Parts: sequence; C-alpha cells; structure tokens
Amino acid sequence: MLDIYYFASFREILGQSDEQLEATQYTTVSTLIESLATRGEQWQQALLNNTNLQIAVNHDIASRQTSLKPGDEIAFFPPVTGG
Amino acid sequence: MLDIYYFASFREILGQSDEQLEATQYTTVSTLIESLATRGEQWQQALLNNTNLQIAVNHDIASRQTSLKPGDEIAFFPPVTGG
Amino acid sequence: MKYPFVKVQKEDFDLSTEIKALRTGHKDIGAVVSFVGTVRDINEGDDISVLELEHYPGMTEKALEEIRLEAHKRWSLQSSLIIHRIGEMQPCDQIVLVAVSSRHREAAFEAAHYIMDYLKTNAPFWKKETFPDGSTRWVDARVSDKEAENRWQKSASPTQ
Amino acid sequence: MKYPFVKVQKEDFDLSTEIKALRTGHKDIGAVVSFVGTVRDINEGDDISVLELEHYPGMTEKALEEIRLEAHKRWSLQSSLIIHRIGEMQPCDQIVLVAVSSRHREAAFEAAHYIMDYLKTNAPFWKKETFPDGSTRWVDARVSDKEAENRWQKSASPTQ
Repeated sequence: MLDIYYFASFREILGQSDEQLEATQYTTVSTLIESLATRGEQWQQALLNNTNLQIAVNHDIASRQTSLKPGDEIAFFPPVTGG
Repeated sequence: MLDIYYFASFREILGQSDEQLEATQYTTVSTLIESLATRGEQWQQALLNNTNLQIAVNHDIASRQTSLKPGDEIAFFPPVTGG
Repeated sequence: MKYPFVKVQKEDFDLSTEIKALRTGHKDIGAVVSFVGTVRDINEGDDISVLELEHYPGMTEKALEEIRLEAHKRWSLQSSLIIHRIGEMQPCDQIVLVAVSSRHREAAFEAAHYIMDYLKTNAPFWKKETFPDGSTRWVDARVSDKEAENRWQKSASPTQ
Repeated sequence: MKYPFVKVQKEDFDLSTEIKALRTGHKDIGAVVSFVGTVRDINEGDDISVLELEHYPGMTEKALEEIRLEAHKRWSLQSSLIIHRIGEMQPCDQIVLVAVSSRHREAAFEAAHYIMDYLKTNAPFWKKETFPDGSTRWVDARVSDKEAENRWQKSASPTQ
C-alpha cells in the first residue's frame, strides 16, 4: 500500500486529506500522478498541470521522477508559506 | 574654561578622570594636546604619540584639528570595546 | 524527544524562557540572536482577523531539524532552537522563533537569518487567512522568499 | 526621557518584557530580531571572573541614538531599542540588547546587525576584565569589529 496525503489548498480542492492505494502499479511519483489525474479536472489541474506542485516521499522533498515502493508515504501540497 | 575627561585606561594611566583648564590659550584639540603632553612621559605617550587616541568634543567624535571654544567638553579615550 | 531543539506546538512561547534554555549548559556564549515572526494585522492591503497554520506532522520536524543542523555545519554555533506554532492565531501573536547562540555575533546573525530563509521555503507549513467578513484565503508563496533562500547558495565562504 | 529607545543602565533586562514594549503601539509588525550580547566566561583563552563596563555618560546615549536613527533611515523599520548595561557583571550575564521590529524579516535582520556593528566601534563603552587571580586587563578593540563596521559603508543599496 501507499499512504497518500494532501495538504492546505490541495486538501480543500481535492476534498480529502489522505487515502491508501495499492502500490503495485505505481513505480514512480509520475505514474501515480497520471493515475490520480484520471479522477477528474480538479485532480488533473492540481497534480498534472501545476508547476507549483510540491511532492514529498517519506518526509523528504521529492520529484515526479522519484520511484515508489510499497509502504511509501507520498504527500502533495502547494509551495510552503510558514514562518 | 574647558571641561576635560579621561576614560578607561587613559584615566588610569594619567591618574585622573577629569579637570578644568582655562580655554583662552587652546584654539584646537591639537594645541591642547601639545600643552598636556608637557606634563610628562605618560601624557606624551597617551595623547601625543598614540595612533589609537580617540577624541570627543561636546559628545561628538572629533579630531586633532577640531577647534575649541570656552565651555567645550573634551574627552580623551582608547578605542571603544562595548557591546 | 526526537528533536529537542525543534518544537512544533499550538501553545505560545515565552522568549526569555526559551533563550535561557538555549543558553543553559553551553559555555563561551557571547552572542544570542533571535528572530520572532508575528501575525501581521495587514497582508497585501487586507485586514486579517485570524491566521491558521497547517503543517505536515512528521515531515515538519524533520525539515526543521535538517535546516538547523545545516546551520551548525556552516557556522560555529553553540546552540540553536526553532519553535513553530500551528493552529489558529490572532494578529500580533507570535508564530515562530529561531534563536542561535555563538561566541561572536557574526555567526549568530548569519545563522539565524539562514535558518529563517530556509524555513520559509522548505518547512511544510501553510498559512490561511480569515478576513473580517469571514472569507478565507490561502497565503501565496512569495517570490522574494525563494530569492532569499537562493542568496545563501551563492555565498561560498560564510563567515565563521 | 530624552531617548526613550536607548537605555544605559546598571540593572539587568528581561528580553520578553523589552520585546513586548518594543512592539506595543506599532501595527503591521511581522518580524522582530533581537541580539543579546553576554559576558563570555573565556576571552582569548583566559578565564574571566568579573567584567566591568565603563562608559562616557551623556555621549553614550547620544551615540546610541544616532546609530539607532541611522538604522531607521537605511531600512523601513517599525521600532527599535538599544539597552546597554554598565558596571560590574559576571560571566553569562547579559550586557547589551539590540532589538528591531519591521514588516519583513530582511530589514529587521540587517538593521539589528548594523546597529550592533556600529555600537561596537562608535559607542563609548570600555570593558575591563578581572581574572581569578585578581589581576585586571582592559579589553583591546578588535580589528574585526572595525572591519564589520566598514562593511556597511560599501553596501550602496541596503534591502528595504
């Protein structure tokens, strides 16, 4: 399984904060995003066509090219604005 | 009259913290220093032959060329080390 | 505690208390620089009623600790501390504290500034503003924050 | 008070209290940077028992106020405060506080750093160390302090 989290505006736009998905079919973040983008326009805009998309895998900043394995925690969020 | 102050190591080396002198004969800090330097070697070394000498006239940093008038407050001290 | 010098908390903090803790047990401290970020009552011209801070539990603490340790690599520091609040805050509330102690002031000033610049662009916090009419807005990332971070990558030889 | 934002005093200060006062009555503050200088227990390799701070009453306050106002000219600041202690102090005691508030952090960091660098070379304070054997030494001015001050003269366009 993969644990997937959505934060801030992403959480609101996509209407969920987290979910679990079967890991077997996703080899990279990019393939996971492509699969999620088929859910509808909101998903496509937030994850596929968004140059501001930030990705973390297992609490480290990651990219679309980062590979995934079962048990990984993936998070999608907008640019951070703390401090 | 001129009010003259000596601070920190100067106060200790010259053995006094302040004094008053007649102002009429001193037109610049330089002429005052030359007069004070005749008091002995300590005075000469501290005021005349000291590239580290700091001078203030009326609470502003001054130089040997600064002119003096009656009522002025002159201070001699080493480089500052606060903070 | 996993990261005793990083705290992510709902509660407010007291500057004197935190600085005292930062200095405790460290000898030869001559300089302590602290930065406190506060909730502005105006942002981009609009009045703000409430600021809500969301974060990514787990990643936040790790990111802050990495920034802190990187500062200790770059400068000769005695100790450092990062506190970041989460949840709802009002204008003028304290949001974040970065504090650094060192022998001399140069390292403390630079390291505190560095930690804040990196925190702003690398720690997973998000701000949401609520206005007097009840409407809300997610705060946009500032380009100047990214530029501030990039500045540190150019400086090849930071002051020790 | 002639210079309400400059204090030269024997008493210790409480950081939280002073920062609270610094922020009071000012709107739109997003950043507060403070520097606390403390008595090091070691200087140039020697243990220190007592540090005595002498100053030039009258000129001190004026010099600090000039430095403070120059910082307000160079950067967009909301408020600033300088406290410098005089008299006898022990290792780890607080000596000096410089605190600056502004909208954004860049100005606060730079202004606080600037004030400290100028204070170090332009405010008439002198430190005298007493060692465990009772001997004393006037602290020498550091060349690096003069260099730190000079750095600000080169920067033609400080960040606003």
